[in-house]
Amino acid sequence: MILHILNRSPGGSLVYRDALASMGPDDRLLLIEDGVQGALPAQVRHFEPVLDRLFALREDLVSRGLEGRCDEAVQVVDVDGFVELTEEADKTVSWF
Amino acid sequence: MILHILNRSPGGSLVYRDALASMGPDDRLLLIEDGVQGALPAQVRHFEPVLDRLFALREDLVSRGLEGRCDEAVQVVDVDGFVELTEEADKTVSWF
Amino acid sequence: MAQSDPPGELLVILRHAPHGSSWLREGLDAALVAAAFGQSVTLLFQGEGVMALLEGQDSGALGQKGTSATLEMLGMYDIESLYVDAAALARFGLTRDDLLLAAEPLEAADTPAILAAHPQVLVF
Amino acid sequence: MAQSDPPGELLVILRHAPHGSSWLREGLDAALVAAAFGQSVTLLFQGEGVMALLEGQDSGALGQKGTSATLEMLGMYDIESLYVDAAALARFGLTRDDLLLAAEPLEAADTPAILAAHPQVLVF
Amino acid sequence: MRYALLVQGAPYSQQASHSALRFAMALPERGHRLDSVFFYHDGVYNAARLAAPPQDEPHLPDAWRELHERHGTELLVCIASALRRGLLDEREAARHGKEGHSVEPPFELTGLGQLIELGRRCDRLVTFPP
Amino acid sequence: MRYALLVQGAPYSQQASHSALRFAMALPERGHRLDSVFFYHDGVYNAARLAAPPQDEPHLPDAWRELHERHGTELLVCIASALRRGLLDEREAARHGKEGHSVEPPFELTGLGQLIELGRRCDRLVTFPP
Repeated sequence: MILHILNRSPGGSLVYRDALASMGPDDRLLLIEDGVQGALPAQVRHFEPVLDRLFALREDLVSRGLEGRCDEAVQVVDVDGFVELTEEADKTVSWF
Repeated sequence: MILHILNRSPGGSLVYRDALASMGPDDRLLLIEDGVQGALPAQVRHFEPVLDRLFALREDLVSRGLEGRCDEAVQVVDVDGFVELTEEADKTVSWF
Repeated sequence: MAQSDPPGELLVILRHAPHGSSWLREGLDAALVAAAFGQSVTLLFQGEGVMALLEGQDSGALGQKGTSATLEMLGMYDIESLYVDAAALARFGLTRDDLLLAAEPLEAADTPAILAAHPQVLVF
Repeated sequence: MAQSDPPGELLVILRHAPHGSSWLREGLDAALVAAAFGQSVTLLFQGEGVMALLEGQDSGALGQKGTSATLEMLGMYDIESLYVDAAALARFGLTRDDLLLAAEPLEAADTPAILAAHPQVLVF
Repeated sequence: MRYALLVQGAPYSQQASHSALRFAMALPERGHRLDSVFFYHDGVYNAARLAAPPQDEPHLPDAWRELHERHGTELLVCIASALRRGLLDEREAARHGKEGHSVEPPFELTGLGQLIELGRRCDRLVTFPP
Repeated sequence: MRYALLVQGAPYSQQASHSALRFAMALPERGHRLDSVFFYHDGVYNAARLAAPPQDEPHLPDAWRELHERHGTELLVCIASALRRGLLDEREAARHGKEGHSVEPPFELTGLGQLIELGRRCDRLVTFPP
């Protein structure tokens, strides 16, 4: 299982498409930095194929005023949860 | 008349959409750097609304092997032509 | 309201979200300095830049200052002509009630006129 | 051909076009160094990165070196497992005849397996 | 006409500096004067005096210096952008109690107000973003 | 587990350095060891010894230094990326005939081979791009 990390918003960059296309059936996707914009209900549809494996970093949501606006499908993790995701994965791949 | 300058590829970034939405009926668009990818026949449709006012910088096409692959609707200018476009415009706006 | 004001001398288009990069802060700095130099400044929050206007922002995890405090100072600099990209708001599922400042929603069709009206346009 | 080779130790995904930034060169440098250290390396040209493979590139206007000379040296470093994102090629209207190197077109459906097979993946 | 350029890309990372230099070189040939180049955001890294690029690559800080020497173009570096990124001239180094400096003339550390002033004073301000 | 980080964003321009630091700080609490941080592309600017950010902003080069002092984490800076960007330690400054230097220990200029070695040696390599 691979942890994919995405720091770009689907509202500005198309990299999310290639990230999704590169994900295997058990892989997980963590949204960080500007990527957490993708956790908004109006944006989360871009991540439809991996909604059950979609995470977002709490600190980045909080600093942007997005924590309470997150789609409920998104699993919010703090930085310890980020570390834990890297433990559980065989490797990580960062998309930008 | 405004000269808009775009240095991003429509194959990776969505900024071209806002650039187009910001263009008036006489404004011109110059593709430079990675933006010249948009001059390929398969990409140029992204610039449909401004095809008659679409320019691309020759030097950036040449270094990328794109000069001979440009769509014929695109007006290719060298760096002197770039300067000339800035002379003719009231101002320039650079999108990235 | 912004629409009835005479067009300003400088339009600053803010296209980046807070915290992810320094673009938003640097764009705002340019706007504030221009205003301090006596120019009349218009701001347009476009694309991801609309995130700058979201209510409830905070500092970063390492204590990085955000930009919302700066936004609240705009009035003190007489920067009162604020537009927000209506299409981007819709794309992010946001409404005016989500915003910390009253900015006038700008339809795509009205955007070219705003750019044309300002002698100087800077994009950040 | 790449498909029959055993999977390499390192997969380098190249997502940036030549000349616009240094990403492509820096990604290739990482691949070459890994190969020089004895690792078996696979390259995947993805998205705008497929532009790296285009025939007929040149140096920049100020004499900036491109990357096509480096690409031609890949064989000397035993980097022979080359994939190119088939969807990106199609999006740019390119075919294998436009490419300066024989890279195997990779369908989206086959991409996850390539990532899974390599213990290490770097994206540039 | 009087031109000014705003450069916002780091040298050796993005093409912005190269594009700006090429444009700058073409201006005199069309009868224009390049008043100033203003470096902002990562563009301030163009002023790094210790840059040691490989011999077969363009030396960007030197190319800017040459532009200054040949045409009197001012090379203005946003001081706020520069300080946090470790670009200090001798005066700022002294003021911040640092030994050594990383920026030297003809690059000048200056306030953002200069950029606004350029926009006012020059006929054209062309931005080269990263 | 043994971790290594690859940092590729410029400090004060992109969030990458901040994100990497936060992640680094969380590792010991979960029982991991952060072996090394490798700075590549614009990430090398994290090593700028003269950085003078405003007092109310995080001082990133200092934060990295602290990480080194507290946990022995190596701070490895890609030498090829660094030289062209004006980041030279005393040795490289001497070798290139430059007066003054812009990088000092605990940051070490080193080859890209170290990154490959880290990928091999560590259990996890996490990249923080700009």
